[in-house]
Amino acid sequence: MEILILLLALFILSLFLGVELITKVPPTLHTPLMSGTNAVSGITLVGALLAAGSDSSPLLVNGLGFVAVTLATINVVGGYLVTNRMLAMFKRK
Amino acid sequence: MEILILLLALFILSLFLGVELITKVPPTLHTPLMSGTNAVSGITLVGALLAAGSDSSPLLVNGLGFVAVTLATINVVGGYLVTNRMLAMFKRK
Amino acid sequence: MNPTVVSFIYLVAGVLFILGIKGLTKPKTAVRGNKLSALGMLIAVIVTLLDGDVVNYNFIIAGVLVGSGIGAVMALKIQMTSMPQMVALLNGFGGGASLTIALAEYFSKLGSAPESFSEILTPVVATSSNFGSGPEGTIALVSIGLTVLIGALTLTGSLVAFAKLQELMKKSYGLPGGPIGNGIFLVASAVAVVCLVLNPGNTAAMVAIVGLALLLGLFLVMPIGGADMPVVIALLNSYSGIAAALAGFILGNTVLIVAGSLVGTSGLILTQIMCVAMNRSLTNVLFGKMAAGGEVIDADEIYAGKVTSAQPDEVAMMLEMAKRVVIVPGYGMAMAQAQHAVRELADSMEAKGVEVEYGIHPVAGRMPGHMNVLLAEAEVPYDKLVEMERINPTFEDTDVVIVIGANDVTNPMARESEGSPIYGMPILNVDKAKNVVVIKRSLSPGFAGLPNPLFAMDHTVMVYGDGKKAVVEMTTALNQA
Amino acid sequence: MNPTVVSFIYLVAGVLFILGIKGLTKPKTAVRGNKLSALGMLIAVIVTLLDGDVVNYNFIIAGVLVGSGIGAVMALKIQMTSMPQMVALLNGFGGGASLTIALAEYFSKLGSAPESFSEILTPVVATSSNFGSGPEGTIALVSIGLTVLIGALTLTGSLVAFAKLQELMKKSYGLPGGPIGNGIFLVASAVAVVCLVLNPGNTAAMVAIVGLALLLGLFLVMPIGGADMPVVIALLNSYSGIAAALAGFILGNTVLIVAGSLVGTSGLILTQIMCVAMNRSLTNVLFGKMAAGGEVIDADEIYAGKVTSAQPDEVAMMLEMAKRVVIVPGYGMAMAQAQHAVRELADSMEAKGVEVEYGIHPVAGRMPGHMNVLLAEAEVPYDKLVEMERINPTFEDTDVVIVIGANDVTNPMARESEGSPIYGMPILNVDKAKNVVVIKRSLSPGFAGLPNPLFAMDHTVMVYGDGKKAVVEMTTALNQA
Ligand SMILES: NC(=O)c1ccc[n+]([C@@H]2O[C@H](COP(=O)([O-])OP(=O)(O)OC[C@H]3O[C@@H](n4cnc5c(N)ncnc54)[C@H](OP(=O)(O)O)[C@@H]3O)[C@@H](O)[C@H]2O)c1
Ligand SMILES: NC(=O)c1ccc[n+]([C@@H]2O[C@H](COP(=O)([O-])OP(=O)(O)OC[C@H]3O[C@@H](n4cnc5c(N)ncnc54)[C@H](OP(=O)(O)O)[C@@H]3O)[C@@H](O)[C@H]2O)c1
Repeated sequence: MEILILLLALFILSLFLGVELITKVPPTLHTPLMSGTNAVSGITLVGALLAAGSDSSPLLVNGLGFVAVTLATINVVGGYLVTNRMLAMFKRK
Repeated sequence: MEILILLLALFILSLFLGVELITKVPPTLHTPLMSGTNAVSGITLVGALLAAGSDSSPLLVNGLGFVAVTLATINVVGGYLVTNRMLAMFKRK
Repeated sequence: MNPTVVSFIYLVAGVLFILGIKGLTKPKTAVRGNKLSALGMLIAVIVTLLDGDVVNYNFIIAGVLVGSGIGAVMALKIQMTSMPQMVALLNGFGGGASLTIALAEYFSKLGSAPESFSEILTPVVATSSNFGSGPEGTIALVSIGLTVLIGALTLTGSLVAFAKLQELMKKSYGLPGGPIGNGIFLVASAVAVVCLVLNPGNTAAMVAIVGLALLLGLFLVMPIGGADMPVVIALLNSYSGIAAALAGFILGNTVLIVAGSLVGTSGLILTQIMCVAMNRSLTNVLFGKMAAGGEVIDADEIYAGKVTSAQPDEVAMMLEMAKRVVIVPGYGMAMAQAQHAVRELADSMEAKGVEVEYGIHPVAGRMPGHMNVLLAEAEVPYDKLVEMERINPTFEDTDVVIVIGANDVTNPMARESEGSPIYGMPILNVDKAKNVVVIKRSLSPGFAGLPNPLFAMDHTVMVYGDGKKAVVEMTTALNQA
Repeated sequence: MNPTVVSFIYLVAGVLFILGIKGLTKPKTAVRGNKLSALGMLIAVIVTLLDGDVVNYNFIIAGVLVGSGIGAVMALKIQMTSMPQMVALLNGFGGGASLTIALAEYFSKLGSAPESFSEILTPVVATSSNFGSGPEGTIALVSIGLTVLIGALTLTGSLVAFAKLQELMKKSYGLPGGPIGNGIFLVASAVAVVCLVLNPGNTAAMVAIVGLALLLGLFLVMPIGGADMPVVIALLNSYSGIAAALAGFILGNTVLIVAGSLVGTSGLILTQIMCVAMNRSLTNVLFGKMAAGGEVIDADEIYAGKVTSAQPDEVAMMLEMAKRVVIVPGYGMAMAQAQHAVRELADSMEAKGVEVEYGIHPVAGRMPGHMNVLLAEAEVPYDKLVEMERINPTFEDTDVVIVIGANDVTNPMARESEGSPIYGMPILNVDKAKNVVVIKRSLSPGFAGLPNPLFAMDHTVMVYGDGKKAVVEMTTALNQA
């Protein structure tokens, strides 16, 4: 339970930090922000890897894991690349 | 060790949050910020209470605890009151 | 690997995500920020692969290869004008990933996975202790159920959003009963989650959750108008972030908590920014149609006999005389892919000594910052893109405003006519300028479906035609002058 | 109480501290923020008292009563002009508290506390296992040693800062050898910490740490000039924050970590802001005297025959004709307690239709925001206090600047004369105004010890005298005109 409180503390602090940081992002960068955070949410890939790579489990689990890895990878790779493409276009005079 | 990592995570996030918040404080409020954070640092009062109120321990410990409680309370009470006095003066036209 | 080291590396990945978002707070540091964030992802993935729990690399290698290929092709081929669709699609894939991960987790913990469809519906003997000891097992089950629900809903909801933005689906369909019908669906899926938690071996309940949530995603998003899709996407993205953070709680994984919270707050804040910029509540966006408006506004009455139109070369003469011109782009510029043409027109004007700026409304186009990305693609420097609050006071000193494919965001009814459905929405006050040129194909309304009195004003001229074509003609005329 | 509940309540206290600092980011929400922060403190204290480890309330009640009394009297009696001293003193008490807590912790874990002084120096048999099992014992010992060191150093350092600001101590004393002498002291105390860790029962080592650190605090701060005290205080405050956060690590206490980190970053950021505003590095503030300057600047040469002086009533005539006046206050306004008089002068001018603003340099006075607090006390609304970056471009359109008790922050040498010790420090460009009135008692220099060419300029007049008296006379003359 001690650990649960610490995780809760971490969660709350991350939310506060998120609010402070995101409200500082200028409107110009709102589209890259959307695609960028989309890529970050692909962190579920970590869970997908564990599912796809687990040992003895039935084929169904590995199959679902394969689908999960594929989808999460699209999310991550596509998200970061397209964000990078957009951001590279922003130039000061 | 797991717990130590979590505490470290909490520490790092608090530092990030601190930087974001403090840099947003306008120069007008820098003096109250100094006295206010001074009061917050009186949170060591928590430790002082444990030292002064511990049971069997020798008188020296309780005596040190008494001094600690006194000093920390001055810090806390003085800090919050003076900050409040200052802040109450700030008015918009 | 030593679990402390693993946890520590996950924490490093979390810090990299924070630095990534911090980088996005300034255009100068944004590219580096995005790279730091990607590095965080890479580190998290590598550490997971090395962590010992992963033994079977076949499926992983296959999935990563297929996924990277698809992702890279999508990211590099997509046109900047289609960015909203791209984000919708990626968001859908994210939802699909959450859904399948939670399903895999469920069946792997259950121990006996079904081999055929009829077997799926046969209950298995299992208790919550399969999922963890004591209350943790129950918590894990609840989180699996909720993740499946949110994931499935995000998957179909985002796909509908994609279809609407891509104009594959133009009409709106909803459940009979509207919000009530949706409510019944939601309650039904919640009941299925409860069944699953009470009887973890009841695979049929799991199938029911998946089915209900997939349908719910469809029905929730289908009635919502195309231009409101960004709100839906931001909201779904925020849900997926919160879901990831919850998963972090279960696994005691710091990086999931940090990354999930950042995504969650980002989605919520963007949603709120959009709602404020439209002066509508979130409930109104999701469940209401736009307010019906006191009286029906008759477009003919507003426009009849009062609209002046002009040819591009006439406009070019106006532009030549101007000292200061503001360009106000909208959704139509994206539709016409006119951003490069617009930049060239601005270049020509500047070559003639005209001062040119761009006035950007926060919800112009089909996602926040949409216009900024398009104009950045056309190499317009970002310090020329001026936000609404800062450009509005300058319209009085502006000789010509060129409105290209924008409509609702310039509609003076939002400021003046109290009964109007968009009343109170902050707009670009282009009507305060000395002359207004509006480029669009017809007098047809924008997303809000309202006539725009701006078009009928004395100092406004309409240039009918496709946005790109009209702008190119203006540039040619201006260069010859 | 259930330990989970206790941890949870500590977390709530931490959140209240965060909300408190968040409140301080806007003048409007600042009072509420401070109250939330105080509420957090109250909650943390109550929960500690109820937590079961506390059984002996006598010492606590005595300490809280005495401490509250002293704290309240100090807070309510102190004059706003003496705020820097007050902060220094409070900071010293904070350091003293850390010191005594760590000592109490040490002797209580040691088991056998000494009864007389000679006994204190007699080693006791003890190992690090008294302080925790395995590596945790060592970590706890290191942290006790460091807390004692930082606490003692903060105590004496802050007291010296107090004495300097209160002008009880005017001269500077340092260790022979300067930084090297201090370095030797620091190394010696570090060695004592190591001895303590290696042989926890060696109470003499603990006494050595205390003594060395107390002396180090004295010697570190005594050579530093009075006006640099705010930097020292901010830095010491930041150390005490970091020390609290470290203690949080040992105790696994979230509120200590959160509160400590907030205080730590606040101190560091304020330090950095001050250093940037003075264009000096932190090392220069702490160890250097101000740069010696290429050539010695001869004050007589600058001032000889070029300084014009005027009487308050002559200035009043100038003010009556002015359209726009900017008031630039400095340390001298605090010394003269002239803030109310200044507000009345501004009121009189405004009654005659003059536009009045205040130009506030980030390091005017003796702590960041010092001038803002004083003028707020005199009920000047805070939107009239304009920061350096925003007021500087307006001086060209300003008819009269009244400089009251400010000196270094207006010195044009900082902008123009490359050899000068303050070259590069951003200043208020008051010399760009049409007329400058400087109120001070003499031509003597400010903190930096430099002559100010501003005083010798053609469009500058000096009004010699105490700040308050001169301003009151101006107001009287203006009201009679
Ligand atoms: N951006 C966001 O994040 C966001 C979020 C939620 C809601 N919305 C909503 O989306 C709307 C955005 O406003 P807006 O002013 O940008 O767009 P709009 O009001 O939807 O108007 C777009 C205009 O572009 C014209 N157009 C279409 N294709 C064109 C072409 N090829 N060439 C020239 N013109 C063309 C259309 O007129 P013709 O058919 O006559 O050519 C139409 O009137 C607002 O109602 C806003 O509330 C935006
Ligand atoms: N605020 C901070 O946070 C901070 C931090 C670090 C360092 N500092 C340093 O502190 C200095 C602050 O600059 P400053 O311009 O405010 O002050 P200053 O340069 O120290 O000058 C103050 C002036 O006030 C005059 N004065 C003193 N008592 C007076 C009275 N009763 N009536 C009228 N005038 C009186 C003095 O001249 P007479 O003796 O001729 O009257 C003196 O020249 C800078 O050097 C800055 O770098 C400030």
